[in-house]
Amino acid sequence: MNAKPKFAMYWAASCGGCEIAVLNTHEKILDVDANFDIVFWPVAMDAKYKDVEAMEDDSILLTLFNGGIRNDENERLAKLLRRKSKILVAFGSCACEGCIPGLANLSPVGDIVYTAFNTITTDNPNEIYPRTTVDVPEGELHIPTLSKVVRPLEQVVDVDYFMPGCPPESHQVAAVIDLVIDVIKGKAELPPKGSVIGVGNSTVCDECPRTRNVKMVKEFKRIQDIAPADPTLCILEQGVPCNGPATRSGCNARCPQAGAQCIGCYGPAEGVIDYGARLITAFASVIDANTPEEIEHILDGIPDPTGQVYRFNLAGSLMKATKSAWEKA
Amino acid sequence: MTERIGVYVCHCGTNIAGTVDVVDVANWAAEKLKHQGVVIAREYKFMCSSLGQELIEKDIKELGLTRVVVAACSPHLHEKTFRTAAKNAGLNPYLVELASIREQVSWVHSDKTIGTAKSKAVVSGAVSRVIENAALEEIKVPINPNTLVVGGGIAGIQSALEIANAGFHVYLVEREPSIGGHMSQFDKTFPTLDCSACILTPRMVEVGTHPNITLLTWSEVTNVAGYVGNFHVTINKKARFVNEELCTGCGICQEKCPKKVIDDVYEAGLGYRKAVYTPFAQAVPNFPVMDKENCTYFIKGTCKACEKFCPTNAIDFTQQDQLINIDVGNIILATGYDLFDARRVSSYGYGRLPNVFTSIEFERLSNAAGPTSGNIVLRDGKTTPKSVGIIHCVGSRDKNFNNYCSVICCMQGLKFAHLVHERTGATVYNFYIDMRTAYKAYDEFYQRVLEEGTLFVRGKVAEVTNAARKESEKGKLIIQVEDTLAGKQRRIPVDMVILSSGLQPRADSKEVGKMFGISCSMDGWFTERHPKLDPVATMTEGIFIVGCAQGPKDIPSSVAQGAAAAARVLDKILQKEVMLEPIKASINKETCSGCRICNGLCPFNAIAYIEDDKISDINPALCQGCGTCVAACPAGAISGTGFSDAQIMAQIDGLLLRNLITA
Amino acid sequence: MNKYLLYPGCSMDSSAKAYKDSLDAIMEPLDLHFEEIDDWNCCGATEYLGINLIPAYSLIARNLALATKQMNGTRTVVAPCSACYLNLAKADYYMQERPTLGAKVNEALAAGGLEYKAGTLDVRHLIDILVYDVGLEAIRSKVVRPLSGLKVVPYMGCMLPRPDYQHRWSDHEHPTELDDLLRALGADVIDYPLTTECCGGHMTQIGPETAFELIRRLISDASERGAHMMVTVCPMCQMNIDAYQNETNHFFGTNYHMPVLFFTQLMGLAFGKEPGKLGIGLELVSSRNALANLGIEVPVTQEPAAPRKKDEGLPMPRRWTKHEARKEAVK
Amino acid sequence: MPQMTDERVRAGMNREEDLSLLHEVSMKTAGVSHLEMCIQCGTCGGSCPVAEDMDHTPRMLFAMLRAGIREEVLRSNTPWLCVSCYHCVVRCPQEVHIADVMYTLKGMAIHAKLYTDSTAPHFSQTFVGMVETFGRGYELGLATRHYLRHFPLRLPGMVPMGFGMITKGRMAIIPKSIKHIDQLTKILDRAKQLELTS
Amino acid sequence: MDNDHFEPTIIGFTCNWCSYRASDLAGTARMKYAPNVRLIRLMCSGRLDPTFVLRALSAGADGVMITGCHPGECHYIEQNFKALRRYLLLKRVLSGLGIEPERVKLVWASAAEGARFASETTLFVEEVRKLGPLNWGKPAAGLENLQEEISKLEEVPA
Repeated sequence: MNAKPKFAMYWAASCGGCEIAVLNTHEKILDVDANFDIVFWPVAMDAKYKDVEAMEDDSILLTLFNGGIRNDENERLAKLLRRKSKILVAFGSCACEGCIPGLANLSPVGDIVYTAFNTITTDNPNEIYPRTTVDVPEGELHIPTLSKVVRPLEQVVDVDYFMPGCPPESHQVAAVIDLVIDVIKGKAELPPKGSVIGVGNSTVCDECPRTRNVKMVKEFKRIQDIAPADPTLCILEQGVPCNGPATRSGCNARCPQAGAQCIGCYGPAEGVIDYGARLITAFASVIDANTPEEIEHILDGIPDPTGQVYRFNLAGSLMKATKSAWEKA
Repeated sequence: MTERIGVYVCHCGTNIAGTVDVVDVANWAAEKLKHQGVVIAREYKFMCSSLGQELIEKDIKELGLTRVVVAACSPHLHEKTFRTAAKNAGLNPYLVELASIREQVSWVHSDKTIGTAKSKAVVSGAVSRVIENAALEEIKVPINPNTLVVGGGIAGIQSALEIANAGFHVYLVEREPSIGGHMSQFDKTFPTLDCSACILTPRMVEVGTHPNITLLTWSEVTNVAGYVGNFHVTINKKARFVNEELCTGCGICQEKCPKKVIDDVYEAGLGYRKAVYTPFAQAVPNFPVMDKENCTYFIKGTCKACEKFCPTNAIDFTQQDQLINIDVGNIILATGYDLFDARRVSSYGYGRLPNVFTSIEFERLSNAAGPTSGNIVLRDGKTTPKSVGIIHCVGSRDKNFNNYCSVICCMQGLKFAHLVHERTGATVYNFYIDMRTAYKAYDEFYQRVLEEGTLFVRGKVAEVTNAARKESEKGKLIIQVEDTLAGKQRRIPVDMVILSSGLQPRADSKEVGKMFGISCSMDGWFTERHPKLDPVATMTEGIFIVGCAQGPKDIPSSVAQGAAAAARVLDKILQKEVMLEPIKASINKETCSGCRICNGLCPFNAIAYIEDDKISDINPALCQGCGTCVAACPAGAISGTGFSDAQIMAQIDGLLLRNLITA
Repeated sequence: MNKYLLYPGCSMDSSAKAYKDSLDAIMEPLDLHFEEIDDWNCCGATEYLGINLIPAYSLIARNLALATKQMNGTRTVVAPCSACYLNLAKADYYMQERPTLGAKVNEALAAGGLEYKAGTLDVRHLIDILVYDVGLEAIRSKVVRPLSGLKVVPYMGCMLPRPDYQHRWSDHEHPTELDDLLRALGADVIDYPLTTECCGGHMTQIGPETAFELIRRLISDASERGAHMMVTVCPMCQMNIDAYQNETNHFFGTNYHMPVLFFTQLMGLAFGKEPGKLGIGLELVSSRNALANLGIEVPVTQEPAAPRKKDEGLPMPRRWTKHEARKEAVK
Repeated sequence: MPQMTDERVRAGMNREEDLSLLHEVSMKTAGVSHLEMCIQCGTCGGSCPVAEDMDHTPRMLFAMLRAGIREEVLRSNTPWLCVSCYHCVVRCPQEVHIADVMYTLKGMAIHAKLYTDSTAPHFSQTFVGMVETFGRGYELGLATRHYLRHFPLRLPGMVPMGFGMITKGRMAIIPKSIKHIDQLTKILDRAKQLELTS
Repeated sequence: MDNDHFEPTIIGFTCNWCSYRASDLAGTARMKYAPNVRLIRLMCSGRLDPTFVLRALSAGADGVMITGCHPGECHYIEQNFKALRRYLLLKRVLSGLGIEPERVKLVWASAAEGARFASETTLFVEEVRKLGPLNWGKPAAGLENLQEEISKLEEVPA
């Protein structure tokens, strides 16, 4: 049997939805099996870290790495897989830009641990907190150590390609798989290193079927507070802060099509340095007021501006985390 | 590293070198910024001198420099100088960056250590930035030789005649039925006391008959599109209900019209006109207009007296407003001013006390063609005043109203004093804060009025009242004022008070400014390109401002500006094409999502939405390069030349010295 | 129901008792409800400010701080006295305009466990409420005994329309609110150019000659214009013109008899209330003769504007109105 | 800070110009005084209903403030005659808070004991004392008594007035105190400390 | 750090027409002001991309000063209003990131207001000095000793 190229997929700080998205490619997954030798995919098959360590460097052709870097285990595996892989893809929003787990960067890690083990809904009468090492008769046990902040994969290792989305749309996953298979067969060439793949050229508005006019709004509202919402008119124009104008296309405007505002999971458009800054200026540009008082009043309609503009992107943004997350334990 | 950068640090004599160790800065740049591509760093006594420029030109040629940074004075002073030097040496001028270490460093700091350190940061920022600079070419645009002049007052008339006499076509648009503006309401003009009509009317007639002038009165500009050289203007020619082809201007319709209306415009509310009227006898054009709001036929459906009596059947009740489209290369705005509404100063009693008059009312009173045939009388229409108080600075130099000086009021007040004295022999008081009689022959006029015996009281009038405190005040208007030179409060009873009201921007100046794409000051006057060196041009290429639209001024200044703008327009017409600064925004068609957020941001209407492609596009000729859309595009699809994201990001890093190799 | 917080001020219990009585009498027909600020203190009139700064504003601000505790459903504090109104309004304004003053006043208030955030309350005068909240239409509808035949000069006094940082009045110098209100009651309102001139304020106490001259100017002009009485909105004005009229006559050797009543008293009369319930008779210069004029019918006619004939007068410009002032402010 | 330069001494100016005076008055005034903006137009002096009785018109006083003539300013009766009618304030083209400046000058004059006629300061202080004791002035009743005390010569003319006020129940005999006078005292004490430190 | 000896680094954005000219005027008039501000000239305050501010703050600046023409006096008619809207939203976002909103200041200065430019600059430097260094841009801490952090937590009283 011809040695098939090796394939790996790993799941760091993420929810697992990316794995589902891969499986959700239906029969395409069979192409993966047909064309690749799956060597490491903890969700789908049993494999040990030491098996990976034993592999030769660059022996894995393609690794889809999903999840951000939250602890030292994530970091170790990222570095390991980088060493062993020819092509390392930051797969999904978490690996690309931190995603929802990245919102943890709004708080110091100590606070997060404390909250997790000491809220009213937590039954923890003895005030027990996790510790990274513990001695048991059999010896010393270790659990991974949390890092101060969540980091996208790129901030830890060199990444070849980025595939955003929470999760990446399955049709995009399928297209990428097809591409790689074509490359293996010599029928296509890889895009330049650093490219964002499995996405559109523009932003969500490009794919959004709603009618767009020159927009000015006198107030911002939540989608559930506009009744009835016009299903054919641009959502932002109706006063709902929609992240679509700044969010990379590729999802076929899934949320706006379903009647909800875009929340930005596909991340910034090509060449954008800071996603949040693009949304700040987008929202600010539609405010129909000139006095500070009136502008502030309109801005009150966005109750959590930081969360609004950095929902998926905080860890990958210019500031990366809040001041307290940097400074406090 | 592909760029070869030269850094030139200027001493500016001791202006910079006194507070900045320029040698240290140059050496530092040569060493620490070498990895950025700096191949040479020099300092020189006066970089802007021809020797300094030659130094740079020589290096460009001999060392093959691809970028130049000059650390010297503010770019507003010498950016052009060094760009030209680069151009002479064959380097694209936009690959030169100025780092200001004089206005922004040596002149504002005194510590040499700090000055030197800051200069290094500023140079470092400029070096990082210049790497990202792109070679740019100026944009050439052809000029349509036709010109639009908006406003038919004396300033607009002057502009129109100058251009028309030079052989080019002018469209002159006027909102009122006749040209002439405020000047046509005046009796005499200061300081020479020329009869206003005598000097203005010939000009008006010349406009009316000039082959190169298309005169559109009773018309307003409703839309302006395009850009310098290629403006497309829409004008609404309001229905006159008088056929201009047939009308001979005989005036029978006015005579026969039974409807009298208070004339708020020309007669300033002090006289009457008919519902069909020409505002005054010398009106140009001489065709009357029908005032639809007041015409009995339009109100009740009967009358038609004018139609019955018109000998040429020129009355046409079916006439409609008409939209006219014209193409012009340049536009001159001469939209004039509004008079300050003196009712706002309630302590002066205008509108409450009958014998308080505004300046424009007095102009009509004293005008031989006015409602009293030039007799200066009280509001009862017959009594000649025995004493008259003239109050200066009404609504001007007052934070409660307008904070600026209206320029003309002092001279106007003196002119009134003279006219009252001459026509009535009354005792005349002038109340002033400061007597401002600058310009030729103005102070001489003040001397003349002093000689005539006018009584001057230095003090801003506190109030005008009819509440008498003693017998001698009964039936009079009492002017209460502190005579600041005597240091006493005085109560001066007079028969008539004239308020020398200030000038205000037109009520619609902000909207008009927006339509033409030019800005207004906080007060509402149109903003000139430079207050001293470019007073009639605006920030929008091809749009000029003259007369009181730009700020309060008298007739001589308005005429001078009218002529100045005409010269600027003629210059453009004769050049046949104009070069535009290449600092422009553009949209990447691939990445634009057509979200249309930028569409509402451009006050110059440079951004258009292309329905077919569902994307937006920028017209570079209309773009003024402010960069607002660049900063606003949520997709990052708009980029701007001259001030690109890359340039600014690099400059931030450079200024923060993050571009240094810290070995 | 229109509910407001009330800051009555010291004089309402004593020298301006008639004001209080008549206010009580008209509240019910106009559906007005006033809740007195609990344990309010004197505003300091014009005296406290002349001695110090922080204590003066702290004294005033205590009232504002107390009022914020009673803000259930309203943020409007009504002061019937012009001096109180001005002091309360000015304290609120200056605490915003000069934050350091605001901070110090709050530091002082803190010593008494109080706090006032400038801008929290809306300080308004009684006539402002009547004209702009209740409205002239509503007032007119309650009139059962029109005051036609009664010639009155409306006297606003000085501290009410000035300095007017909140732009509440139609004009600083010649406001028309009181004129309009009296007209709504059917009274024959005389144009009174001195309507916002000063009554002398505390000068009756410290420089009587000066004050008497000011009082004389007011009474003499009202008298010249044929007024039966003056109508005022301020306890201080009423006190000076009423109580010192005799002394003024004495000083100048004149013989004026110019009663001065509160506007609320006339409202009460027009609403059909008994004079005794309105504090009528408490004035030192009796209004009896003046009120005897009530019932005389003088029809009001207005000539329509017509084109000017040969010897006829020139047309007058329209008067500056509050409406136009607002339009100007919007610009 | 008095500034005596050699030039001035040589020029024969022996009055010390206190150039800090304007600033001091401005800082002690409620709100923003805009005092430095005065253009000497005389609107205030023209507007003032009692200008005739004043030593200096307000405008002159501002010129003197600017010239730093401290003592003459504080001795002037002008602030004491100010009736707070605010005519000058609303008419001032430079938005000078004239009436509030007058309050400031009164306070400074009392502090420096530079007033010439004690009637007005005395009246203010009596009034203030009353307010501080009871929390309320019993207002013009008190004022009338003050009047009777300070102008006894006028007493014959005043008898009917005082009598009328009392019989008509318009002059309280016994002052009413507010409930929490202790709280007010604490506030005013603290305010007075703050006044000193500012 | 001792804030008295802390010299803030501030990036200032000026518009070409008003505030940069105001700074020119401050220079021509030799007005002295705090040397901590390093200027970047934009054509208009409307060009101010929030990214620039974020970049400056994350790259070592302790504060950012944004200057433009007075409202109503923009040479591009009304673009400074657009800067104002962005600025107000940006401040809210910064505040959510734990950055004192006072570190970013919008100042209007006309070409004639050299003195205002100078005094506002000095004032702002003092304001930022009071806030202390921002110290952003320290690289992500990487693997820290969680044990140490957790042991600190255990000291938190129940």
